Amino acid sequence: MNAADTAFVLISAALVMLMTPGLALFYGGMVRTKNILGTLMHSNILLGTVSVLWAIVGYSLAFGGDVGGIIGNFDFAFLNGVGQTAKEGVDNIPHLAFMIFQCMFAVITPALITGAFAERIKFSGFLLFTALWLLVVYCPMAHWVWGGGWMAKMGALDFAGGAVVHMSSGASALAAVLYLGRRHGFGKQSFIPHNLPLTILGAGILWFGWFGFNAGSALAANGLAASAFVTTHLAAAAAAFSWIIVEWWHRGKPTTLGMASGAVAGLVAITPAAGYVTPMPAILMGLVAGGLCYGGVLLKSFFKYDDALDVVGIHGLGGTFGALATGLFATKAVNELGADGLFYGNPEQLWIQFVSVVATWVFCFVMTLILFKIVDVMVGIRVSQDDEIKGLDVSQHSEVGYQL
Amino acid sequence: MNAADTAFVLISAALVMLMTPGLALFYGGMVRTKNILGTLMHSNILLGTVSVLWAIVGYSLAFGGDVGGIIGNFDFAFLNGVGQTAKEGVDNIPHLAFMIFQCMFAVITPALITGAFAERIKFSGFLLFTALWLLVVYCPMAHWVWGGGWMAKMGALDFAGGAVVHMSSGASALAAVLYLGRRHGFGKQSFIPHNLPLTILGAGILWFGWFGFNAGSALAANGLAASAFVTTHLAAAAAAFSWIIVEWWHRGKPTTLGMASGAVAGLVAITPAAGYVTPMPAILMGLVAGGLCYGGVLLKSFFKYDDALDVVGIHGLGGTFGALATGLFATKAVNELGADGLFYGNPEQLWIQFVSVVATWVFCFVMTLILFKIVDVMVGIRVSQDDEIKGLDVSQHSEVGYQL
Amino acid sequence: MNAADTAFVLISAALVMLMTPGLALFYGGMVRTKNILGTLMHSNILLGTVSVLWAIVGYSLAFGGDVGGIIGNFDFAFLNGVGQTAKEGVDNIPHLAFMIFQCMFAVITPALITGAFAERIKFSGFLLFTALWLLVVYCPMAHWVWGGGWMAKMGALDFAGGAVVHMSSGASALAAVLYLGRRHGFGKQSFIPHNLPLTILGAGILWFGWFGFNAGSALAANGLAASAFVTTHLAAAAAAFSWIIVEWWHRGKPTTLGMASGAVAGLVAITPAAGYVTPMPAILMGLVAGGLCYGGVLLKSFFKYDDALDVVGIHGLGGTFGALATGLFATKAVNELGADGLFYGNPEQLWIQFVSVVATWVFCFVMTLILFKIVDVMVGIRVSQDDEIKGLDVSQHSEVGYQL
Amino acid sequence: MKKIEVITRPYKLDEIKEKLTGLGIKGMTVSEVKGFGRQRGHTEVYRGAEYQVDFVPKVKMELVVEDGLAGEVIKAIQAAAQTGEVGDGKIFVSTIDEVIRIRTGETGNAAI
Amino acid sequence: MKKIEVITRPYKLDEIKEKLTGLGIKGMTVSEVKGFGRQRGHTEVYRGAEYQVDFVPKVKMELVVEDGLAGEVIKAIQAAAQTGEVGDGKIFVSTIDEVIRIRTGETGNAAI
Amino acid sequence: MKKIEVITRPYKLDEIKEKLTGLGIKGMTVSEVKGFGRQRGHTEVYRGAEYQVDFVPKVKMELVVEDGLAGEVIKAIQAAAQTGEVGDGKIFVSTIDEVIRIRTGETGNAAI
Ligand SMILES: Nc1ncnc2c1ncn2[C@@H]1O[C@H](COP(=O)(O)OP(=O)(O)O)[C@@H](O)[C@H]1O
Ligand SMILES: Nc1ncnc2c1ncn2[C@@H]1O[C@H](COP(=O)(O)OP(=O)(O)O)[C@@H](O)[C@H]1O
Ligand SMILES: Nc1ncnc2c1ncn2[C@@H]1O[C@H](COP(=O)(O)OP(=O)(O)O)[C@@H](O)[C@H]1O
Repeated sequence: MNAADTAFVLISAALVMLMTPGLALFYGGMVRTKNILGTLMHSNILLGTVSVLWAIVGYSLAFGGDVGGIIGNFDFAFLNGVGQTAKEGVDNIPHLAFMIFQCMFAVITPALITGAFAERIKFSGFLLFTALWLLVVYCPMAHWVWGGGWMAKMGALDFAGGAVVHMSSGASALAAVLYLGRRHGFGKQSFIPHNLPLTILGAGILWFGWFGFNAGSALAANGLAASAFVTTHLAAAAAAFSWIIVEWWHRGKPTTLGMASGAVAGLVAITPAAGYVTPMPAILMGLVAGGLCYGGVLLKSFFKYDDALDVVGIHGLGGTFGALATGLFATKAVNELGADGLFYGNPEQLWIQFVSVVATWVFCFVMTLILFKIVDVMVGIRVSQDDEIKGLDVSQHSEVGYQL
Repeated sequence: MNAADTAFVLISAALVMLMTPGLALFYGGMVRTKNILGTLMHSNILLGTVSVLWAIVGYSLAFGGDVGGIIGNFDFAFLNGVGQTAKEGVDNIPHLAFMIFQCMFAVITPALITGAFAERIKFSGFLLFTALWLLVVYCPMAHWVWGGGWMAKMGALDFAGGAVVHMSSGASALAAVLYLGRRHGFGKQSFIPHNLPLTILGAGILWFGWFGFNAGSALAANGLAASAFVTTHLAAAAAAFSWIIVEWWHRGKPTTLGMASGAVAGLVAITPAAGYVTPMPAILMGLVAGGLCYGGVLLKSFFKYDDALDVVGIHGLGGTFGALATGLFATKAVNELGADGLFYGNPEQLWIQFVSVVATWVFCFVMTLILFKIVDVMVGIRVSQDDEIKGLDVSQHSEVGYQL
Repeated sequence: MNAADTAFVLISAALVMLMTPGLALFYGGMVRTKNILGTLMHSNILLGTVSVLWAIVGYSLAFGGDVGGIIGNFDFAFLNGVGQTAKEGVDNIPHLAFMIFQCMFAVITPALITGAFAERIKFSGFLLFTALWLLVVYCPMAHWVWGGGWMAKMGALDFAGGAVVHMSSGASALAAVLYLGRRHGFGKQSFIPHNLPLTILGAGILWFGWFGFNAGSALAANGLAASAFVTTHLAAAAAAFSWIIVEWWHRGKPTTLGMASGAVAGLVAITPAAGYVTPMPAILMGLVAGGLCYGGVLLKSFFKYDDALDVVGIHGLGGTFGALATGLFATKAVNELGADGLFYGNPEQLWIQFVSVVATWVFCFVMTLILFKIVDVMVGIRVSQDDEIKGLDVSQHSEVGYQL
Repeated sequence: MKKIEVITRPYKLDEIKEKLTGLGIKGMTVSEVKGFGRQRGHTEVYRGAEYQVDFVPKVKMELVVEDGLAGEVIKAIQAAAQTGEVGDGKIFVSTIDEVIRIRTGETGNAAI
Repeated sequence: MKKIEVITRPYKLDEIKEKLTGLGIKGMTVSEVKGFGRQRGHTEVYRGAEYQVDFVPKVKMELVVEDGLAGEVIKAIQAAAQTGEVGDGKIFVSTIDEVIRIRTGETGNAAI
Repeated sequence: MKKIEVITRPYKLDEIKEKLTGLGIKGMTVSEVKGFGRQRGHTEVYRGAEYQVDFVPKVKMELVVEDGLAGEVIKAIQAAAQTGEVGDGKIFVSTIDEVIRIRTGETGNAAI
């Protein structure tokens, strides 16, 4: 047990926790006034429900003893055996610290999806869906990659959650919007962000918290943490810049929403790679991610699916790109426990990454479709058109955001 | 001296510092537009005045050599003898680190009270009251519990401030609103929050900072800190959830303000217990706290006192519940320096906790009444009705919040 | 290499990173609605552009091998040789950690300047100016003071950036507004802050992040870090208080903007001194800084230059005062690697500080004038009057801030 | 038909509305406005710079009523809105040529 | 000249505007208002305290047109704004004595 | 009595107000509106999606004056508000049947 590593992981966990309220702002600023509270609620309430579920059974499903490479067992249910001493295999920090750090990841992942079905989901259905999703999508995914499941065994590299967090939420987002359909007025009315300063602030908080997310994933205050910190920052920086350059060229103006979106795209892309690549490839990944995800958000106008806040375009695409790029740029010089990528002489890694990408997309997409159907039948998943026009704040929560 | 613990305590102090601006937002969003700045000011200016007072004399009164179990002496006045080396009894971190960590607690405690007398207090009277309150209420309370005073000697458990911070502010809040009377229009006009996104953000920042508050109170980056971190998070999570469930049942809708309020209620309740209980009781405490404090805020409509932002209902009640529950769930298995509670075979602890609850309520309530009277006579404590209708922003500060 | 110090510096770097979004809010709240996004952009995009430039060449220019006391060489270009092991001379943390901590300083310094030319600068010109400014003003300054350049050799004390960060941005701000001219309507229309809660929040975030800035500059989690943390907090506290007292006396009301401005003034003033002075002089410095910078902001009405958000009055003046006061109050009792100031028997230190002040002002002022001229000729530096009336949000970014 | 425009203190809105519904008034339209008049405004100070703000927050209520109701309505409004202090506001009465209810196409008094 | 005031649902604004520009209408002025009428409002709940909000968000469009155009314009507006549900709103028509275009000083129909 | 409604550029408000107080005008009511007219709006772009915004921020000033004052007032407003660029706005004049000062109950010219 190491006090410095414990301090680092606990503070990192606090930083990751803050990402969820940050995400709430990031999303909240982009919806219309009448949905601001509903949108803030979608992210923040998961700090409540997911955390409790995680303690009761989720953590165990993800990190309990491996069952066939697929899922964890119930050894850690109710945090049984999760105490102040170290966990087997992570012997530098208290088991509780590891558990709570992972808890924050489990909270924010379904929160990411909420951007897709914003402005039209029924709150009770939403609660049920996210609870089920945690157990049957997130926990298995986390187990596969970080809990000793089949992806880990296959050698897939995912430092801080390119597959577990971003691709999984992106793929689920796509399924969700296909099931749910478009918002009333989509393509006819203008859906304009109602409070961009909130969004910009949210992006700033996300960036800040992401240091906990990625550097904290080193689980120690060492050179690797420093390296992951640096790649994270530089990828975000590069992507913020490249996004506005691309839109400047495409639409004639660089936008602040573009800057914020680009930063998030860069953070997403570097997440799987953060602890495996050196700084210059991180900048390159950021530059590409900014442009790529800009293209990604344009897809929805083209294919006419209503991914309200671009979860598919940014997290889905960005996460996929990051996972593949990890297969290109990873090097053992950064992280002995990692692997070399294509550019370091190991083409196989790219193939492994590719398999993990496909598996993640298929699994999360299909499972989410099924869950939406189940929830829809059980409690309903979309608000009535009347409630949608009134807005989620009034119709779902009996509140209004602003009385200025 | 231990560098890891020093890092942990300093960062924790920074986190606790951020709680005060966070609290300002939490409160600020709930008042009417015309009082937003006054409300932000009430919390934030205490970072100024209380910190300076603390350095000059407050810290010494709280943590200086014990005088009859009641108060500290002047040994540390002007931070004399408070340096880079360790304090006697807390030998792992610099004395300055301990002092400044405690300073942040001294700042936020009177800030909590400000929610009660929001929208009608005179700024000069407010400044005077909080300065006096720090010296004659907070410093003794801190001394009793953490400075080696009589409550400590009696064996009362208060890990991070159930009595010192939350009950003291709750009891003082009750005295304050009884003295001050209701706002103009109370019960007739609707007092609706003017900017709930600010409140939600504030709650998020509070939650984040509370990790510094509770885990930091371990004063070391060890298993106990991890344990306190976890109980804090889970209690907040459970209470956020239980509050909305209770209001869903009672009023037909789960609200975002309820989610935020519940989270704070859970954080309050776990504060005295954070370093003494295991995770499952923490969840239980959170579940109860959410429902209990929801009931607590309803009391004011019933008894017709105008506790504007529910300091009594949330901090007073939540703190009291937490203190008593500590007497139920505490276990030495978590913290050797603690004690066992009723459910671990030690009914006496519940009695000790009960005594500390009663003493805290009586002491803080009476002292605050006296201070309000003194301040009222000296400089006046309530604004004129005209100024109240204009709002504190214009009448006390010559500013307006928004020019959108 | 020390894990605790690594944890401390990495978290500190994250805190400093957050200051830039915090500064964006602080500034953003003070402009008129039509410029909110442009103002947020000015700070935040520098997280993108400056960070990338820093990694490519800026860090090397500042901290690479000394070339004549003036500038660093290209040894660290593209972060060549900047890895997970320690840097020569800073042997307790990974070189990457040191580099990224410094990166955050490089980002926020030009961001500070943006308050001066707010509401009228052309975005393309702004981007070019800040890029050039980083390379030819900031990197040399950082090298002189922290990279082993002539100021360091002379013995000038600047713990966390009184000269490098605050005076440099203040002096550059003055040059910028003299070159750029006043905003349309200056002195005739009222330029009233459009969203003070944002500004107050921004100030809170700045205060929080400043702990990383100043305490982190100890580059270790030790007694010195604790001391710098304390002096930082107390100076901010004292200045927040003294500013409102002075304006209360001068204009009849204490304002929340004054409280926030005072806090920032105190933080600025203590920055060069944080690791060299004891707490009581820190309080004194804060008290003086609050009053002094209040006077500083009045200068612009007197001399009729349009320093929109008072960069000269607060950062220029506050930084200068802080640098000189360091020459008064510094003591080796706090920091062996420092020096004694006038009040500790070493009048020469005050002279050294004075030289560093003059050199900084002259260098930054002249260079900025030249850069503005160059940029103006190349791409233009000020928007058309029509665009200025429309606001930067619509004219430069095709966005609007609020649709409430 | 008559259009009655009332400009008065925001916090009086609910009281007036209740009085009017008591008289059988079925509809009205309200907006936030800034008033300039005999009532003094306030001073604002930002970083030492003083601004005199002459405008005071007011609400404007517009209601269209049958000719016969106008007198009674005006009296009710005046009674409810009056505080006797400067700034109570004004009532403006003008003539409306035609009213159409969008939902049904009804016109005239039937549409109100 | 006639002033046509329309009070209707916010999300209908664009549709109505398009219809009107189709008729050759060159200008109009729009504001956000709160309407009280037959349409029910909603309930808000803050920390267990219930508030009944009777006001519903509406837009008010004001356009001044030549006398001859008024009938056609009103018809177009009604068609575009109608949903058939309570809350569609009203059209009020009144007489304008004079119009001046500030830019040119033109008056009367030429100024519209 | 006449009601004079002015729709013009927001930043002209203070200038016009000063001119009018110079003429002895004691009161007026101002609101923020969005104008649609010959003046072009602007484009907004959010994540690559372009929106054409036709509405331009304007202020509306309403003032009720004695019949005799109207001409002078209108001239003053036009002079102060004119820039000569498209978008200067309009002045609409209509007739008010009655004015009541809520505070005192005064009516007619005395109430203005
Ligand atoms: N001539 C006017 N035309 C339009 N609105 C007016 C006029 N005079 C007053 N008002 C409105 O009535 C409000 C109250 O007027 P004021 O002169 O302050 O008090 P009182 O109505 O008590 O005399 C003003 O704020 C303004 O909105
Ligand atoms: N008499 C009236 N005077 C002014 N505005 C009215 C009047 N009646 C209705 N309104 C406006 O029209 C809106 C719609 O009226 P409402 O009675 O709800 O539905 P409908 O027009 O379908 O009968 C109201 O919200 C209000 O703004
Ligand atoms: N017919 C009209 N009815 C109501 N408001 C109008 C009308 N025409 C113009 N306006 C208002 O006047 C403003 C200025 O009109 P615009 O045509 O842009 O310029 P100009 O007045 O210089 O010709 C518009 O934004 C609108 O608010």
